[in-house]
Amino acid sequence: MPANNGYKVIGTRPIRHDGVDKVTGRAIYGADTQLAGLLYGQVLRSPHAHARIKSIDTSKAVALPGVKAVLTGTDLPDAGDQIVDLGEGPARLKYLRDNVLATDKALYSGHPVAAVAATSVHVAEEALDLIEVEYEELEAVLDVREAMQEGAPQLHDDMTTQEFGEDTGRKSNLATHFEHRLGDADKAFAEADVVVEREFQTATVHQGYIEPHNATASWNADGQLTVWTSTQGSFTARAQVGAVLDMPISKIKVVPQEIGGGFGGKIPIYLEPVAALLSKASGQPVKMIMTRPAVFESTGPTPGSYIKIKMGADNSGKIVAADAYIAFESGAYPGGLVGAAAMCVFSCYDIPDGRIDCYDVVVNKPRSFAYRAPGSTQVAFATEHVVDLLAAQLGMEPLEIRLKNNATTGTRRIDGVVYPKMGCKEVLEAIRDSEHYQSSAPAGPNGGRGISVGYWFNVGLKSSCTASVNADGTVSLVEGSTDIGGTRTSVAMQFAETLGLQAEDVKPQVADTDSIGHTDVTGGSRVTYATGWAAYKAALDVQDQLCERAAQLWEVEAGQVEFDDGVFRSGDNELTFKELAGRLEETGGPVIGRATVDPDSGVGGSFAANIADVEVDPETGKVDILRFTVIQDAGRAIHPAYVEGQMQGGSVQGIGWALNEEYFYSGDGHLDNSSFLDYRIPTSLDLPMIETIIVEVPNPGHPYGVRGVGEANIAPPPAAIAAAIEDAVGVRPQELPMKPDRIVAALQAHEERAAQAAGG
Amino acid sequence: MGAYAYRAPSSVEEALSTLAAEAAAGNRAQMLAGGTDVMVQMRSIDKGPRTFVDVKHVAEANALHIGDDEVFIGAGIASAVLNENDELKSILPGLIEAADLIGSTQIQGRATIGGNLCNSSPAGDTIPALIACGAVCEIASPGGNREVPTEDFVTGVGTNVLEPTEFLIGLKIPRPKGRSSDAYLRFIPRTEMDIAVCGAGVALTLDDSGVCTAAKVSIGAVAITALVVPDAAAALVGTTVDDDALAAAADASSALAKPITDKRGTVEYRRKVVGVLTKRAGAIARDRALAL
Amino acid sequence: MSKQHVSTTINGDEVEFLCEPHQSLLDVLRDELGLTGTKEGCATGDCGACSVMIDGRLVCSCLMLGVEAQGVEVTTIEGIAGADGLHVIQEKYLEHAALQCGICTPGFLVASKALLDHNPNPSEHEVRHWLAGNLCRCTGYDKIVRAVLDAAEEVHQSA
Amino acid sequence: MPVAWIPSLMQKLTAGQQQVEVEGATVREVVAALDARYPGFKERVLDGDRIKTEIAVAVDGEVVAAGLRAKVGPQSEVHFLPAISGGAS
Repeated sequence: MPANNGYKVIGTRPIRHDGVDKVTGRAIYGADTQLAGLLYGQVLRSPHAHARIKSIDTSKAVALPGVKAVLTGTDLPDAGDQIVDLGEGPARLKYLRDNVLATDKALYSGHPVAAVAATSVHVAEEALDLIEVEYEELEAVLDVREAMQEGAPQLHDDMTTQEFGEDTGRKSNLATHFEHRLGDADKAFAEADVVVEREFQTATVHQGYIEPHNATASWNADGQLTVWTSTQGSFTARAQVGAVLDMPISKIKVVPQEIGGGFGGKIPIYLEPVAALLSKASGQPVKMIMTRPAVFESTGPTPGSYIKIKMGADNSGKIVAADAYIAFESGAYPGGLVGAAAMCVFSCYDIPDGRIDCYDVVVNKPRSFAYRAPGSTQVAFATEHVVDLLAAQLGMEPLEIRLKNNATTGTRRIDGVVYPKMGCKEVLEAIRDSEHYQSSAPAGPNGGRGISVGYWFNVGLKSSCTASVNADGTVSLVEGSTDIGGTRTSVAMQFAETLGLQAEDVKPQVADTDSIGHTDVTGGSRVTYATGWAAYKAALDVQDQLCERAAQLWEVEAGQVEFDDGVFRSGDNELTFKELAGRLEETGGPVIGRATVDPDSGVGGSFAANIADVEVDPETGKVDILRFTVIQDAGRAIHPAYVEGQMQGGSVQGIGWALNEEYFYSGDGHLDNSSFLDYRIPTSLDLPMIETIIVEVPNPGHPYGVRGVGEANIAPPPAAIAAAIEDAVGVRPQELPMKPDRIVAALQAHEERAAQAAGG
Repeated sequence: MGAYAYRAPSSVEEALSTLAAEAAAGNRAQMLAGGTDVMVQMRSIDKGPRTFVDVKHVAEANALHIGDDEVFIGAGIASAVLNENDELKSILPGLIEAADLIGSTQIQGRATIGGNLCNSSPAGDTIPALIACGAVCEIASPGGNREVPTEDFVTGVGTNVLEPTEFLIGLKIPRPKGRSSDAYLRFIPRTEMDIAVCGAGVALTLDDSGVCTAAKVSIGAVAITALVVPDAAAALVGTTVDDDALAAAADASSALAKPITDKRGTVEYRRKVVGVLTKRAGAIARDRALAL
Repeated sequence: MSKQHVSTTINGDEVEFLCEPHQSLLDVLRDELGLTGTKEGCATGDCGACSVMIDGRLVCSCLMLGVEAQGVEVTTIEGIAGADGLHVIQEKYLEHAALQCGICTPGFLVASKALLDHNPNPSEHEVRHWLAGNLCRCTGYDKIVRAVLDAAEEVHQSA
Repeated sequence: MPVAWIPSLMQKLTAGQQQVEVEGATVREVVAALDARYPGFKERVLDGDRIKTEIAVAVDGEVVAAGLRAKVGPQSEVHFLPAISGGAS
């Protein structure tokens, strides 16, 4: 028996099923979609961060030869203002629609205001230049704290602050305010022996997937719409397109093409309804692909933030109180990410008394969206710093204070939630036991080491699978989860394990919205967990049906057939899965297994931790990552190579966020670095190997113990690197990114303070 | 509205007559070397139609000579070709490392020193290196070839001395003699791919006792064009290029720099770091010369 | 606008096409020739997804005009595998799980092959330096670098 | 008896009470019981016959998809949380 806890397929590393297509260039991504008579669409975007649209004259564009259709925001159907529930959080329909094509106001530089379909991309671009838009420029506000000020330019004339179901009636950019309270924080702070408080800021950052957004739409004469797109969720895309176009979902088919990265940014729709209406207007299919600058200027970055953290501990090192003030930029329209931040801010610690005060604020930037453990990275950067300061004041090691206070089974978070079985302690112990932690910290005057821990709660939601048994004993597995990082294989492996098959015997396929039951987005680290669970249930369904078929062959009752390890048995009768699959024709024909899941218990959160070694060049402020380890609780690693891949990829996104990535706006609100040249994601040369340690604290809520691993890994890196920088050169930035000029400025200020102290 | 066109002349005469004909027809002509800047600009800030005149098929611009007194690098020679030339790397290490800094492996396969110079960006990496090693531009002109020192070539952000009917054939660099060497360093936030936040090129000559007898220092990305820093050179000449001399050179570079604050760095930061780079490049050039 | 006629060799086959003078080689490959394995991530030479080889040299096809392909040999991702199966570098990417979403993978494979053609025995640093122009947002590069080093090892041993 | 946790911003309805023991076998019954004791509660969290889209209900720490129909056990905790947009890999 292999060592994989008795599993034969789970824990192995088969070649992914879609691998050959992807290494030969044959896999079809959204932009590769080809249709006869295809037109090319382009979007005109606002050059202003905040402006009233007074008029749009498209007549010259319409007259240009080769132009087949021109649209503006008023061409979108107006279904009134209502709240639409799209399965991934609610949205106001007006906001959803206005983000697709602005009507009355442009709220960020890059906001779409018109669109064109033409016979070539070049003609479409030329047509954009002929559209005349008259703007009344308005003062823009780009910073979360400025936007909260009394008298700040107001983005939405009718926006009032919502406080947990109550409309306060206060007109403001402050869309939502809420609080969590546990116990008596004031009393606990008063009794604490040590109290530390610090302020933090983090920049707006982008998911930075390499594939630009795209959509191809064909509106048929019978009113049926087909949309081919790179999306994290075909059903969610269908629901959003239906809402914006005010049409029933039955009229829409979304075909999810291969997707070149998402990280949360390809849940919302942008081009899909525009391509659809251009197709309707022109009578031809229309393909639209965003330029890279458009991706940065107008698709979902994740919020910049202002955070204040106060924590208190007693002399034994027990953290007794915590207080967080978290203000997130939601971009042009309200968002929901600060709620997630609240669930993560103190999530690694067992703290009896505390409060969390949260603000969701609109600013003149693109509407922010989820980015891998959304909200968690910002707050981990802040909380982990304050925890390290408590440790320093108490004379404790950073790991020691964490192990003394780690959240565990039964811990009640400040937002009230009580943890089921969780792996925080195990992840921290894995730091302690690692070769990296036990090795000596980097030598030299400018080398340093830091550790940190972070959390993501993961989500469940709905998934569907169907499985057709083939006569040769293989199974065609159809699922609705778009595969961004190898989930076809991690889902197929769970199916194979259940039926005693090999991973290669299962042929997984991602289907369109007409061909599989509703499946929610590839997000929330949910696919291997929930769609894997659906595959497990579909396999059990196949197993039950095959037991009946074997019973028919052997002329016994179905209850007398047992299935174990890929073999059906009853008395002396025995048939392998493959043998029985070959005899389905004799017993009633095809067998199709099916399952849907909607897990609302046992989702199982995941903790991740880092050990980071850095070297700082104090003259230039450059930080080099010398060695980096990521540790994460996977519950059960289905395909360890892809679990490691998530951990490494998330870590490196965290490293980019830590050191260089930011939205850099000019004073008038124009994004100045909307390219991969100046929005600096890490290159291979910026990094060492990313060492991984998979911790497995099985999730009791899943048949195979799976915890999603897609997200928690992005939370700890900025904090670990900040701690390592402090260890190296004695300054610890409180603002992300910790870019070279900021490090040099901090070092100079530090020296000046030291000189003053010496002089005084 | 005009149209796009592409021409690939095979000689200087043909290229000059192509440029003249386009000018006479009222068309805009643009020389194309590696195209790595031209293509990007055509998609963003400079979309209008023009005739591309590809310098890569012009025989004279495709030459690479390493003579006893002079090195000639044709304007069409890709950086990757230079970097694969061990002799060139040994005699002009600073210039070749500057060329090697232009973009990725992919960019290196197309980008040229000549193109980097003609693009005339304040942050062009080869420009301070070319200035430091005394390179001269050989320009094809309707009236015959003319020569312009690289420090006089760039006139502003994206502008230079070339007339619409002229083009750069290549660069002539005096072959370093004796204990002479050079170095170029730039600072970027990442390790690859970025545009220089600031850069410094240093070329110097040492005598037998290790005393600097000649030096030239040029800095980039800290003003609208690359700057020559005479005070930095003066700080090195007559010394053994020791720490004090290097510190003085660094101060001279920082003092002359007139940077701006933008997405790549602040004024204060650039002023400081251009000094740091001057000091470090000077030490590398000194060590290289001492090793000769 | 008059289209220009170009004769070139793509993955060993002689190919002729018509293109606009300002059309990039990337657009020609994808839109005129149906070779959609070469991807566009930025169109400014910053991501490497469109990497191809021109006469054996690695370039970004987004930064080259289609007309410049006259008379050269172009190698795209579609030309890396042979009739007898995958190239060793493709096999190693699969074995090492060196791809996640896969959008950058064609560019990385072309760049990796160009590296091994140029330097069959690269160090980790040389691999990282060579591939710095290929951006990957999913993997953190670790498994890609390991796949390339392993492929080099295998090429080395069989040579 | 199940315990309902009242969000701090709604505690003016409950005179500062954070935890309230209420009868109920479903979220619907819990909300009805709370509204009976604290008039106006229902209006804050319900939109007609559904939980408001900006609010999520968690039973024993897990946000429930079944909304008002979700089962509540005798030892359960019911939390009212701000709804959040999901994360993604």
